[in-house]
Amino acid sequence: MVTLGQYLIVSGLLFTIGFAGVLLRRNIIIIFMSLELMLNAANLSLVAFSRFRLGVDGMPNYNAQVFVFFIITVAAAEVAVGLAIIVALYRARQTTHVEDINSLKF
Amino acid sequence: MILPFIVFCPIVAALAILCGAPARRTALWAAGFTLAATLLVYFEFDAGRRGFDFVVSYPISDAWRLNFTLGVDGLSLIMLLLTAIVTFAAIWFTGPIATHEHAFHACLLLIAGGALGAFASLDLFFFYAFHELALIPTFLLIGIWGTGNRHAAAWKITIYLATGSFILLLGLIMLYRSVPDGARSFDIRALQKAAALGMIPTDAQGTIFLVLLIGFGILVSLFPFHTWAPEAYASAPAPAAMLHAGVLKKFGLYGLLRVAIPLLPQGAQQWTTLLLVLLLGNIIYIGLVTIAQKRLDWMLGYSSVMHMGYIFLGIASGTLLGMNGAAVLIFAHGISIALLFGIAGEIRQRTGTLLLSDLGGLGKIMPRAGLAFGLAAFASIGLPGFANFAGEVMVLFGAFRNGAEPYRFHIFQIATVLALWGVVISAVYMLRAYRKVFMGAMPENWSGVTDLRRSLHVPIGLLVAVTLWFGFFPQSLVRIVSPTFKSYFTQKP
Amino acid sequence: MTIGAPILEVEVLVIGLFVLMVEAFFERIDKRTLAFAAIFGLAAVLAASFFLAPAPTDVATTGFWSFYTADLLAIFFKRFALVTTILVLVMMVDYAPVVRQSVHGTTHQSGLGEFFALPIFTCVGLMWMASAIDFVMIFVSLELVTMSFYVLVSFTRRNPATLEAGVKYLILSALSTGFLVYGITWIFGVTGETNLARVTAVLADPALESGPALFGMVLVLVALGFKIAAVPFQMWVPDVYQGAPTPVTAFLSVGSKAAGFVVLLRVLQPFFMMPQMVKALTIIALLTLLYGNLAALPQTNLKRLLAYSSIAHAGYLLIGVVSFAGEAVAYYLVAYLLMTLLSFAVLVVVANQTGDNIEDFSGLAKRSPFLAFAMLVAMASLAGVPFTAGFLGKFYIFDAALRQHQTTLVVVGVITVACGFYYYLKVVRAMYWDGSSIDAPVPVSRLSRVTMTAMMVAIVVLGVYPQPILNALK
Amino acid sequence: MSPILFWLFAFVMLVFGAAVVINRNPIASALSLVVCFMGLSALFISLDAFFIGIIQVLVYAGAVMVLFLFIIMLLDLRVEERRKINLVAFVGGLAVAFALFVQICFVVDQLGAAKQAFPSLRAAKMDDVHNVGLLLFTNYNLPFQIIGVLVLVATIGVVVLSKRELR
Repeated sequence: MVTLGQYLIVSGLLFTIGFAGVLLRRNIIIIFMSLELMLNAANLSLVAFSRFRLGVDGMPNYNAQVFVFFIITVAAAEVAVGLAIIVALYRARQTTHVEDINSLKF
Repeated sequence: MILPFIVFCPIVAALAILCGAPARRTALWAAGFTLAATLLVYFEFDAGRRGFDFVVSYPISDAWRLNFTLGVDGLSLIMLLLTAIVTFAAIWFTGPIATHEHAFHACLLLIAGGALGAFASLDLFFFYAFHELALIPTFLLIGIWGTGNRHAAAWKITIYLATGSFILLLGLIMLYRSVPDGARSFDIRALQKAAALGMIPTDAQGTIFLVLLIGFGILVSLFPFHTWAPEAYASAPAPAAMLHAGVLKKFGLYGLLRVAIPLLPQGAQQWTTLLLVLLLGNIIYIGLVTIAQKRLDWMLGYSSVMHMGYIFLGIASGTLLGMNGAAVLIFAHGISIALLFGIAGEIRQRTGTLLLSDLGGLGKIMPRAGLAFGLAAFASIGLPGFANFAGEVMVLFGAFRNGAEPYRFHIFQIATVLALWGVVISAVYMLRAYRKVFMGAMPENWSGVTDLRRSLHVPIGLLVAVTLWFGFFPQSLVRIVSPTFKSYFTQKP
Repeated sequence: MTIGAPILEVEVLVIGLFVLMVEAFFERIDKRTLAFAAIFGLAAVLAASFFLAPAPTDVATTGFWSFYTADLLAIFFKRFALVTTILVLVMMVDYAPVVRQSVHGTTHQSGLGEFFALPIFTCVGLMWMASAIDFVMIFVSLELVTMSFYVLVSFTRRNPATLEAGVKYLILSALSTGFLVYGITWIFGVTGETNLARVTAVLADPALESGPALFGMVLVLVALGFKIAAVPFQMWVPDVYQGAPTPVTAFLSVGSKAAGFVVLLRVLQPFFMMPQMVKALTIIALLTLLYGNLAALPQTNLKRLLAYSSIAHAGYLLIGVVSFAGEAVAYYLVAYLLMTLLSFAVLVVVANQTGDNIEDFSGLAKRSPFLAFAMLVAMASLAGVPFTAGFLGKFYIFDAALRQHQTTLVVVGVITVACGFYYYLKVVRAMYWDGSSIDAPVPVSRLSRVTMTAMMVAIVVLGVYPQPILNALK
Repeated sequence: MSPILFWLFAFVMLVFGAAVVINRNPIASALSLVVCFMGLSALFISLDAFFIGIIQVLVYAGAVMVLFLFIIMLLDLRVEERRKINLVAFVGGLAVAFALFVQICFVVDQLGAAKQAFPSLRAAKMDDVHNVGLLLFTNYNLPFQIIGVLVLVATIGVVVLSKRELR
């Protein structure tokens, strides 16, 4: 049988992949996708907790699923605003590269 | 209500000046009123009295038991008197200022107000806060109107004093915290009561005293922390140097006498040896450095650092005589150094230099300046007849007497003997400076130099009269301060 | 007459919607009247906050009051958010010409309406955040605030520096959101609860393995570290502060930071019995103090200087947090609000004429004695000169730290205060010592003049008489 | 759900998740992200969270991905030219990420409940749309309203940021 731990490890791995993407990639769009991976990794953990740690009524803990719903909504809104900013940046600077946006220095 | 008037008169005047009141006139009137009010307190004060008089108190924060409390005893009274006199003289000495005249007078008055507030406060919080009030005005005074390497000097004094103040703040909070909860207060009287009941544990006293000693030490230019002083005084405009060297610097000494010594007697004993070594550094090492100075303003700056050593010796002596001497010397030194800086400022204004090798022969064309400078220099050396002499004698006797044994020299006796040499050293540099400036051949191009303007007779006369008066009648000071110090000794269990 | 605390947010929300509607349907009006209307409305809400009906004190198990509390801390920070927003709106009116230059649209005032409306929505978010006692509520209100800051930071999008700031803020905030969510997930996974009170109750059980919950808490702390600009999560701060429109920078440095600290105070409560937590926070506080103050020393741009100074102040605030002194933190935040917003207000006005480098302030004492004096007060307070609120704040913080025997923190704190004197006085030096090639006086609008005077008075009064703030928390 | 299916979907999700990060072509990354989210939604369904699984497909594959692809096309982003990688930063980043993963493994190991196999549900009939919806509109009403304000702010933001400029 599959255990809670296995779900958590898989989700942790996804979170790590996303985090590594943020750290290592220099393309802002891909960084943004990696951030989505991190959020979804958290969602997977939440749903796993909701299924494995049943509520008092013996059914999944739906509080966690509501939280997942909120996270998905926020993530979608974040993507919309984020892409708008990235488009504005591209219009002004013709780049989506992190290394190109360093006119502000220490 | 007279104490709040004394404290806030200069501060309100400073605000008025910033808002557009005529600068010099307002400042002078404010200083005059302050002086008059202080003299009133001085004559009203009942010298036999123990504890504080003229107390007024306004609650600030219940949670902290914080009150804005003003009051005077003998010790704070002579500090107030010193401040009022020197402020009056410094503002009178201020000539026409080329730029931002309003701001200049406002800064001077703020420094004076800060000093008066610190000396009159019975609450540690305001005692500290008022002193800090002077920090930014000092920075501006030196930075805007200073001479020479003013920018570096302004930075140095500000950073040094800020650091010292915050170390001091730590010490004060630690002191506040060391008292058990029920008796905890910022009120000096309450703290004294707690200390008399032995509520401040001995092991805590050592640490707190050290923190306070370093904090106050930086403010008074105790030996290894002194480097800000000469540079700042050399660069500051004369009235600022008069106020700072004459009055504000004494805050640290006042703090030691008011807070550290009476509240932490065991802590003080633990660090006496360290203090003795450091103060000998002030007297001997700085004294020798002073002799080597090539500029008059630097020499005066160093001399003021050096004389702090004597006052520290009086404080460290732990005897009534020594502490009385320290108090008298604080007063006397404030007066004499203010006069010296004032005259030096006038000379710089006329000749454009204070390099000793360039100066000479000014005694012929500036006889009044020469006379005033000579008197101040004699006072500073400690010639009999001046208040400084009385102070130094009392300090030295007091220190010598501490722990005296018939057959061998105790550390205090050794220190006293070494400190005596300081008198010789100060005689050397003061007389040498006088000779170089006022005697000998005068450079030709200075034939147009004029003597001090006649109106300056007032502040100079005031300063000289005060130092002579208390030189001949030192007991009028001792009578006032000694009840305070006596209470320190009777409190000990 | 009294009203319920949740009404306050609704009122502010209505003001925001009103501004938005008017902006959309009335094109001809002067958009600045919208800002005045908003300021007036928020002031009314602020006044209303003093007539609150008492809220239920015990935490409900479900429903509205299990997410929302109206305790003293919450009310206090609601007022805090309102005051901040009002002051930021005043600044935004002064800043309007710059917005016009960089957002070209069909009419000459296009974009201004949104510029005034967004801070109001941010304010709602901040107010909800102050009341949040459930991780879900914390998450959504925090995201509301973050979302509006995304837009505000990149608002003047013609300016490449602003866009860069926007992108940096976007990526790092989104990253911190990721950590926040994952952290909450773990805390939920261990305790099965999101309500803070119930999390505390579950965690108090010694049989529970606390390791995973602690891991979750560390992740939440990382996320909050981004919000309050604590080292090592501060790397976005200087660039974003310098690039963002100045009023937004001010809002970010006060509003966002204060909200972060409220949440921090609330969230830490279940975890404070764990010594690891205190140790970790102590180290973060030390690093923040040192980095903020040392990196501020060589700065030549005032906005950037204030960015580092805001990191430094986060360090002092963290000392308060580590010393369990919520009251001291609240007082310090008020002082921080006044002095930071005052310096930004002066900065906005002066930067309109010259620029935002420190050398642009040269000779300000001649060009505008009023502005120079206001800046002097702000800088003195930031540095910690007595008789200003900034000093009393530091005093409280150091006192709290000494009470908890946090000697290292106090020693480092004192050393860094001396650094602070150096870089704040650099600004004073420019204004008063240095001459300037420009002699033209700086125009100050009457509204700004009144606001700045009020802030100066508040700084001095609170520096001498802190009782009003302390009473508000008792 | 059988372990084989779990591992299959987990594998798909992780491999394509990694592909998002590794691909140098943004379009390929975006498409990998879609597949990754498909695998994720299958995992959701394996956890009996049908509603969330469907929302996941609808919102991410349906809306977010389209937005990403649209923007990538709009900006005409090509395969990025190979840039010089800062080796120290690269290795450092990798190490930090790895450390995070090791930490997560430790924490999972510490969690007693992690060894727990699937608990059986009391009722066989799953009505999770109903349950989630009910919670959303009753208990979670306040956060739900706040999300509404958040979406409003996001809408304003997108309009403000991408309004056409007059040149």
